[in-house]
Amino acid sequence: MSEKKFKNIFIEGPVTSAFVGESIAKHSAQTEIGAHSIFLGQVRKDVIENKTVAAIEYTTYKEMALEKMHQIREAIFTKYQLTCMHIHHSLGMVKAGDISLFVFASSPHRKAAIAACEEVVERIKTELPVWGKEVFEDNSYQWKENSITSKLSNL
Amino acid sequence: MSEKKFKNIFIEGPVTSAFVGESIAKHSAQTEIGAHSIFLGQVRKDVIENKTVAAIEYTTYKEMALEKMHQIREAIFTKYQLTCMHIHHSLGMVKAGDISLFVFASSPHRKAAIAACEEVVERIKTELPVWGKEVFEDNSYQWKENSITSKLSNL
Amino acid sequence: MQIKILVFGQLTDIFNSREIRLGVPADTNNLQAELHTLYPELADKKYLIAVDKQTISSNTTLTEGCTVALLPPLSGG
Amino acid sequence: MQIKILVFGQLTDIFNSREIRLGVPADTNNLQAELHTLYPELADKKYLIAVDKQTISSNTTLTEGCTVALLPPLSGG
Repeated sequence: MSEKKFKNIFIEGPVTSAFVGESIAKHSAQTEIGAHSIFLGQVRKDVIENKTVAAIEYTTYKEMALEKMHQIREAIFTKYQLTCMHIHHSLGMVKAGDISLFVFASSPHRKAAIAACEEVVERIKTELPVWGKEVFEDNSYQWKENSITSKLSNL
Repeated sequence: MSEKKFKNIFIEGPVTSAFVGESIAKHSAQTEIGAHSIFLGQVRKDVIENKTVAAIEYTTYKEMALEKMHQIREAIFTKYQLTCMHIHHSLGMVKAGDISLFVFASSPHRKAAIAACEEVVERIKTELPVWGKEVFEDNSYQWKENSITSKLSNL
Repeated sequence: MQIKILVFGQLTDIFNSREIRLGVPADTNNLQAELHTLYPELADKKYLIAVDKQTISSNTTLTEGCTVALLPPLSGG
Repeated sequence: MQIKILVFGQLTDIFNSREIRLGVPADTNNLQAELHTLYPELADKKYLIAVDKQTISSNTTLTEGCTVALLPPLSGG
């Protein structure tokens, strides 16, 4: 029952494109970086049984999610030669067309940045205790399920 | 000797972080998109035999590069389910810490966006007739060579 | 002598709450039996159990002060 | 009756130019021989030849109006 504080990855509402631009700009002083790999998850306006998704409302088990994210981060930094990695996930309402996930991996070389970014995205989708409620335009809703959910397990 | 005009990918000078942010913002109306994968190439301040890279000056064989890029784009759209893809490469001087390559692939699903972005970056590095001259702080220079260059061939 | 049970995602629709408290069951098997009696709909749902933020894969002893979480299929990102 | 020869990257240091013109050689083997005589340093360089924007992997006939390009190792991105 450690009370260790892990780095927060959650923000209220969408990730803005301006925030992404500013995050990129901050890296120009880190001149050992040769490659940035960025993943952005955008809320799709899916149509499900004639109802259109207006937004996804995200909730999390924050204490567990931040501890899990910390473990994922440590594993990725051990595996890949990264200069830095930044992760931001939305909580609350994110409208269709807006961004709910921002993963940003930077490395001297492209292969490490690309592979690390991809692996983190996969692990976030399959291991992070976050839930999305798809809210339709008529205010009804359904709970989203990512395709693979069995990987949530003890490390 | 076709006079067909291919889409231009070249810009003079660096890709700015604001430009990347604006490019992302433009996609919020495309609500079938669920995933963006972005690669940014940043000029490293490498130290080579005690000399520090201040900038890379890029030149190209433009007619051939745009035709090649068009072929790569067609192949990628055939192979992956993409909503759109945007590519920007710098020409002229790009200072260390600034961005010289911006690849942006968007798809309903993450796997297509990520794989397409990675493949395009690899093909740009190995097939596009572009040359970088590493200019050191003392104004001397050396010509950069990407590790794999043998893939430049007829399609 | 209670344990805290955190409820997430679609399971909150069954519990009408994000948190309940119960007298400490001996282990997670006992807890599940009790929950399925209290909330029959839960028995049809797919979910994992985490004890103190660690998901479990077999029956686990519970003690006072434990935090149990019920985790339905994930959908982050 | 000339062909245009475009020169790129580090090869521009040898040619001191990005473009030269020569009388039409019969084929790319003849062209290479002529270039290596005119620019001996070129013989030590690694480069590909493109004829009308297509890189070639074997000897290729040249005709008037052809554009030949000499492509040293790439370094874009």
